[in-house]
Amino acid sequence: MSVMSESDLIISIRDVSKSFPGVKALDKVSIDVRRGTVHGIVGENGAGKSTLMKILSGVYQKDSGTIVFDGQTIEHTTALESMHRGLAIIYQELNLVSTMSVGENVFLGRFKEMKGMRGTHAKARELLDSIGCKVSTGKLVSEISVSTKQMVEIAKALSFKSKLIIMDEPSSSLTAEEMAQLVKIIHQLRSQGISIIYISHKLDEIFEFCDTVTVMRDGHVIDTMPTSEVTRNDMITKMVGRTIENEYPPRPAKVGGTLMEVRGINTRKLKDISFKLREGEILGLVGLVGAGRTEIVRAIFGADKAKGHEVLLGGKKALIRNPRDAKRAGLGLIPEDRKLQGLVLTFSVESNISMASMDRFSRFGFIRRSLERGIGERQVKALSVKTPSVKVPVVNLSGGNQQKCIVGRWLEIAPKIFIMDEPTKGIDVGAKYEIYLLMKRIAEDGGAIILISSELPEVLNMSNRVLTIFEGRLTGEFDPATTPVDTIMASALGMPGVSA
Amino acid sequence: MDRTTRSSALFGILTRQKALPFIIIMLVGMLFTKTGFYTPYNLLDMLNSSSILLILSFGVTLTIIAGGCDLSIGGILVVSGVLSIKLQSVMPMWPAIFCAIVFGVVVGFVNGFLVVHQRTEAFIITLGMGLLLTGVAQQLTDAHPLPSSNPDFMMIGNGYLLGVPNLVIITIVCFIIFAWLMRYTQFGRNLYAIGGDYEVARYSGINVIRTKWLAFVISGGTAALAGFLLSSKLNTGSAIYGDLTALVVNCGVVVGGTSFAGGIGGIPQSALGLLAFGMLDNVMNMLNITSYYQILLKGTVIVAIIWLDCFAQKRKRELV
Amino acid sequence: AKVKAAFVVSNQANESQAFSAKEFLRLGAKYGFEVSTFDAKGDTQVESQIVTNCIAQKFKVIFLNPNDIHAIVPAIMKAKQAGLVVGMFSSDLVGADQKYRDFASSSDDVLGGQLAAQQMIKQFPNGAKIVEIGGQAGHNAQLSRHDGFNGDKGIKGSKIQVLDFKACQQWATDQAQAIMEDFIVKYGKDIQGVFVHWDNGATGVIQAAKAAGLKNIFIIGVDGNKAGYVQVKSGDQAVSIAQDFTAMVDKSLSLAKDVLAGKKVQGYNVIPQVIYDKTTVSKYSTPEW
Amino acid sequence: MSPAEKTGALKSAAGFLRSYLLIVLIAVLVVLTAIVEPKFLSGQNMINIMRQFGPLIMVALGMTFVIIGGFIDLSVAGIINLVAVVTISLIQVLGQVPALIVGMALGAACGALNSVVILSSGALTQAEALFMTFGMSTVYSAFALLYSHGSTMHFWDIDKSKSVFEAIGAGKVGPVSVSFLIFLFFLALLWIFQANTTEGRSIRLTGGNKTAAELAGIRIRRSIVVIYTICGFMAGVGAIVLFSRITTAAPVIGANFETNAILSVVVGGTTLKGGKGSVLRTVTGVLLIILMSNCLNLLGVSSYLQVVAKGAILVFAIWLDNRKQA
Ligand SMILES: Nc1ncnc2c1ncn2[C@@H]1O[C@H](COP(=O)(O)OP(=O)(O)OP(=O)(O)O)[C@@H](O)[C@H]1O
Ligand SMILES: Nc1ncnc2c1ncn2[C@@H]1O[C@H](COP(=O)(O)OP(=O)(O)OP(=O)(O)O)[C@@H](O)[C@H]1O
Ligand SMILES: [Mg+2]
Ligand SMILES: [Mg+2]
Repeated sequence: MSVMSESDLIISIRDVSKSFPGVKALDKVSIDVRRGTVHGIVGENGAGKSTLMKILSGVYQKDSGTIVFDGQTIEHTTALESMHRGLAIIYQELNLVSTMSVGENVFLGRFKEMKGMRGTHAKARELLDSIGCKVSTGKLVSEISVSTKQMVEIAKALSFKSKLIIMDEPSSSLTAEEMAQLVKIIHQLRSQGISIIYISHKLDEIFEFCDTVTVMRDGHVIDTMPTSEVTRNDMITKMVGRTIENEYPPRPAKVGGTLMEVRGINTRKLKDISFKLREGEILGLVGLVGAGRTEIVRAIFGADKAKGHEVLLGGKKALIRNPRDAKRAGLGLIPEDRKLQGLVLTFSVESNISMASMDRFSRFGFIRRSLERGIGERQVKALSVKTPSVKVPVVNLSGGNQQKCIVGRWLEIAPKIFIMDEPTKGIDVGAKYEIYLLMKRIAEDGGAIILISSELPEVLNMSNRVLTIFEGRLTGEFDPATTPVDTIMASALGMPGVSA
Repeated sequence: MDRTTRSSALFGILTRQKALPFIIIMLVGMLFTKTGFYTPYNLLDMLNSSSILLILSFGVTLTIIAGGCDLSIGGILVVSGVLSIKLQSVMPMWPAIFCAIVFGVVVGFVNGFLVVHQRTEAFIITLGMGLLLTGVAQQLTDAHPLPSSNPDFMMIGNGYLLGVPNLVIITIVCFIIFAWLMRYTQFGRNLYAIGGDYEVARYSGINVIRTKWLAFVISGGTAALAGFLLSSKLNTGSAIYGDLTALVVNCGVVVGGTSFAGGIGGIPQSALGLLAFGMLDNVMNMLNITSYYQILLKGTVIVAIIWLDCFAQKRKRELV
Repeated sequence: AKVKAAFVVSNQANESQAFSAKEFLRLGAKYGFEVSTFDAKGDTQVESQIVTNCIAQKFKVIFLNPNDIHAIVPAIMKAKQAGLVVGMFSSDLVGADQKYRDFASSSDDVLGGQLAAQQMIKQFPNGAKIVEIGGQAGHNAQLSRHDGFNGDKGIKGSKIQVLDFKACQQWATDQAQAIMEDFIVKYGKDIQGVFVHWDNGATGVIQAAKAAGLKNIFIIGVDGNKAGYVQVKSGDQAVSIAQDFTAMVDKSLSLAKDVLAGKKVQGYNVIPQVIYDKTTVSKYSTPEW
Repeated sequence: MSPAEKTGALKSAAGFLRSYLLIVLIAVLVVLTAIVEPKFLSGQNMINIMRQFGPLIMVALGMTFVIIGGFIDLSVAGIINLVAVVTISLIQVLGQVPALIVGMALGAACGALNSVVILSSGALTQAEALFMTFGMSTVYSAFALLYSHGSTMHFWDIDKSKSVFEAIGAGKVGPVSVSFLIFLFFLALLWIFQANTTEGRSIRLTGGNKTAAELAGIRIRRSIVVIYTICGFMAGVGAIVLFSRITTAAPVIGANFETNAILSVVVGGTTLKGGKGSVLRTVTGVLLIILMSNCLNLLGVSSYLQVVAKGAILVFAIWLDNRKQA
């Protein structure tokens, strides 16, 4: 690295730190990216990758450190400034205005530059064609699929004549065909001398087209090296930093008879979903973002209107029209979006925990505070939620502790069937492990869990059985302990030739 | 844009736009009555009568599309009306009118500061602002109507150009300017983006604060313009002309199909919404419907249109 | 065939106007009119819309009781241009504007205020301290009554002293009551008389005085409606300056008939107001409104 | 003091001012008025304030629940119009107690109808409810006008006993007016309901986050029906207190009550975003609004300037309160 001259570098990050309340997201991170290269960044969830990128693009401000982009030191930047400087970013969370058309989203904020509506659509068409995306530019973003959205995002980033493009997990929801297109684009860009920072959890991609790779863990840079000089195993060790066995507890052992049977869920998106859930089992659902996993569990839980399907509990038909019915029938749901669907953020830890079990601490419709306090404190203790008191607003807690509050809410009423949609999203490794232990305990106590997670290792290691879903259809059923990962992934990607 | 999306956009307007079918029903229904509805005089008169509310709605639409709303327009309307007359005692007419409009712009600026910069709830803060301004107008006029003695001033709001009332022409000009602004300019499209998703707009490098702020300024200026025109039309300024105006206009905008959540809608929609109200008034008078039933009918129409709109959205959400 | 006539009221939720509308419908036929009534619902903008709408509907005659006698002028000019007969009802245009109307049939609100003042002076020849509570701030009747009461032919020059004056936001009884309550706190037993612009407002004033245990306050109201009539009869209210809307309607219709027949009519026609007080009230029958 | 300490002290002073802004404002107003016009503190005036509290506080208490639940109700003006004319006319027909009961039930029924209209359309946002209830208000007002033919009804029109209503309007128990006691009764009832019942909690949760509440098995639809019904019911009570106080009922009697009620709730510190707030806060909000006109009347401020002052203080209070929450 010492041989590189300054002008060789498109960006040079030195000792950048960033803290969020309760989390040190980045701790003295230093990375250099050379011009005209593809620089991969890998690291487990929460390592700080997205945070770093958002600092580069001006969404967050760094606490300390220096950033030199294209020879210029950047102190305090905004999204607009960094774009004009030639730094474009594809955010991990989709970043489109759903009420506007595809074309306008590509050139959001640059209507004038595009010389009006016609120019906007024409140029967007050109751009989308160049990356092989056929969606009509007049369509509203709210009407297109997640993977198409991803392609539109890519088009948007390309539309800036950028010197550096950051791609934060662009492939997480692309089909194989679209992925191939993306690889082609990346090669093209590199040959034009444009640099790319490429973040992904898919190590194959890193090895396929990244020149250099940086491994991050817990807010630190562990190592930066040319891809040609590392092996896959090396990289994984660096990423995780310890032996794999420690990360997940052993799966629950005893699986009993059928606890719940779901027959024929059909919605606009889902096609004829039927499966069984057994006592003491953790059942994983695997699929891409937007495959329909969440929709399946929401339909079961009565949160979405779905018609014609049946849910059998212990062999008997259960009538579940709304979440309340589901709760009474012995189901519990940890929704995928903690802030929007799970918590009432301004309310106290205690009332967030107690909100599903109001009948347990009330009599004749009157709340009995001492009982409620008891419930709150019991769950806080049982789950070791880190909070000064049960009275503080839940918004003040860290993500993991917030998640635990939702878990506690349902543990209090001890549902037989626990549906967990992304239960460890944004949760640190330690807390994750605790949640895994909890899951195991619930299963071993005769309950059952449906687990949805975008982290493949998590589903594979925790589940007794996984179902793969592709575009609203069940495409396979596997025992993760015995099936190779590739087979499961192929099924989840809807590849023909693989079926249960 | 290809043809299919264009025709589907048209279809979308027809299904989303609940005021349009309602207008068509009225137009068709009136064919079968023996009234003077279908006379050029009446049709122009109907437009003329709706003109002030239409102009007000254009400004308000901007704030609603940007994800806010403006309930202070009633107050701005009356104060600017009073000012445009009162100031004529110390300066010529056009400067007086100019000052009145500047006043509206200033109020809009303050609204924008409070709503956008200070992040207060637009609904409640502009409601309070409207109340305050009504008091200002009362104070300015000692609660007396203030007639203007300048015939030129009156002719602005009551004159004709080539047989078309000035107000109708001004409304059409405003319509074209605002529709153009919202559809064909950077500013307009940015407003849609801001109302659609504030954060995304921010990340995309749009100067969200300045843009949304400007929407309030324009709304204030438009309200002041409407206020001066109203005063000219009535040849009088008074504090009591704007009492229900703000709610009626905001309601008309929503009835037209502009979403109060922001990001969806447009000037043509708002125009249709308020035209529907204007036409309903006209039709009810033509049919000699008695006062109390008129009130009943109008309330029912408001509820029905918004109900249908919400219901259609619900059906769309729940489509299985 | 009957002549099409329109009666436009400023607000039909107001009972005097609702009553007038009824009278127009009842008496119209007698004079050969087919009367339709229109309601501006208290909105000045709507009021001028209705006038132009009446032009479109080809009415021959239009009777108008406007919210705002200035703001209606441009619309009246159009009606005049279109050849309609324009009669002002319960109000009149002022100054040069009067050329745009054919006639006005009205009890004079300025005169109403003056009559009230005279009653007050008659009661307190040696002077008294009183308060005045106005109707809806900015409403034409409120302004005229206030001006009449305080003007040259009113208490000006007399020994009556107005301690305080406050107008309401609407013609709302509870607002008059709240203002009176506050006046009582402020001036207490000093208040010897009250001029309140409308009898329904007087109802609130009476409640306030009763609740404070104040007796013998000399309360004058305007309208002579059922409330005023009953209150005067029961002695709660001293005087009501009564308007005769039936006579007013009758006069309007006959004037309109004359104008259509090409006769020359007097422009301003005052319908005399009568005074209800303890001694006179029993001479009159209970008003219908 | 060091500059840091100074700014710290300033900050905490500002913080204090913000958290207790309303109380501070009320105190300033009271002290100012008491100095200029000592009669402000007289027993007579205290009774006045109690009485003037009457109708508005009832409506505002009901409105508090709708706003805590994350919605809004513009229809209270219409409900007041309708309940007032119907109830007063029923005294003659049914006698006073049945009329009272029918009146309150009618208010509750109108409120429930609002919630049915809202829920059946699937409108779950405040904005949609805003305009729907605006329309409903017009509908109720129209029914009030049609029912009464636009005429005013007076107590003396009624041959039957109306002692109950007279007591509500002007009665006193010791020095305390009956309407104030009614207010205290409903305040206690609604406060217990809000703070101590599961339904009260459900309403707050619904206002805090509808989606989360529903997924946790809370009956948000029922909560929505409950808040609108309470609001309608309290508007009905407000109507009864109002017409009893002035001894007459006109079909336009409720004008502007919706704006004043919403302003008092929000000025009291209940946020329009929902989930937060309390009926106790609303009491301070109403107190401010009532005191404002009482004090300004006593200070001899013209009615026009009063509107300006009222508007300015409201805007200021809302802005400061908003900053506090930000
Ligand atoms: N706005 C925020 N407020 C508080 N904490 C945050 C915020 N954004 C991120 N964090 C925390 O910072 C840490 C780093 O998050 P970041 O999103 O950068 O991880 P990542 O490496 O991109 O993970 P992933 O692979 O899941 O995308 C996490 O612990 C996360 O919870
Ligand atoms: N085709 C689509 N169009 C618009 N939004 C979509 C689409 N697919 C998914 N979404 C959004 O993504 C969310 C999750 O989608 P869904 O439940 O279908 O898939 P999932 O497999 O659970 O995906 P995830 O991994 O994101 O949980 C939905 O709530 C929806 O808002
Ligand atoms: Mg990330
Ligand atoms: Mg999901």
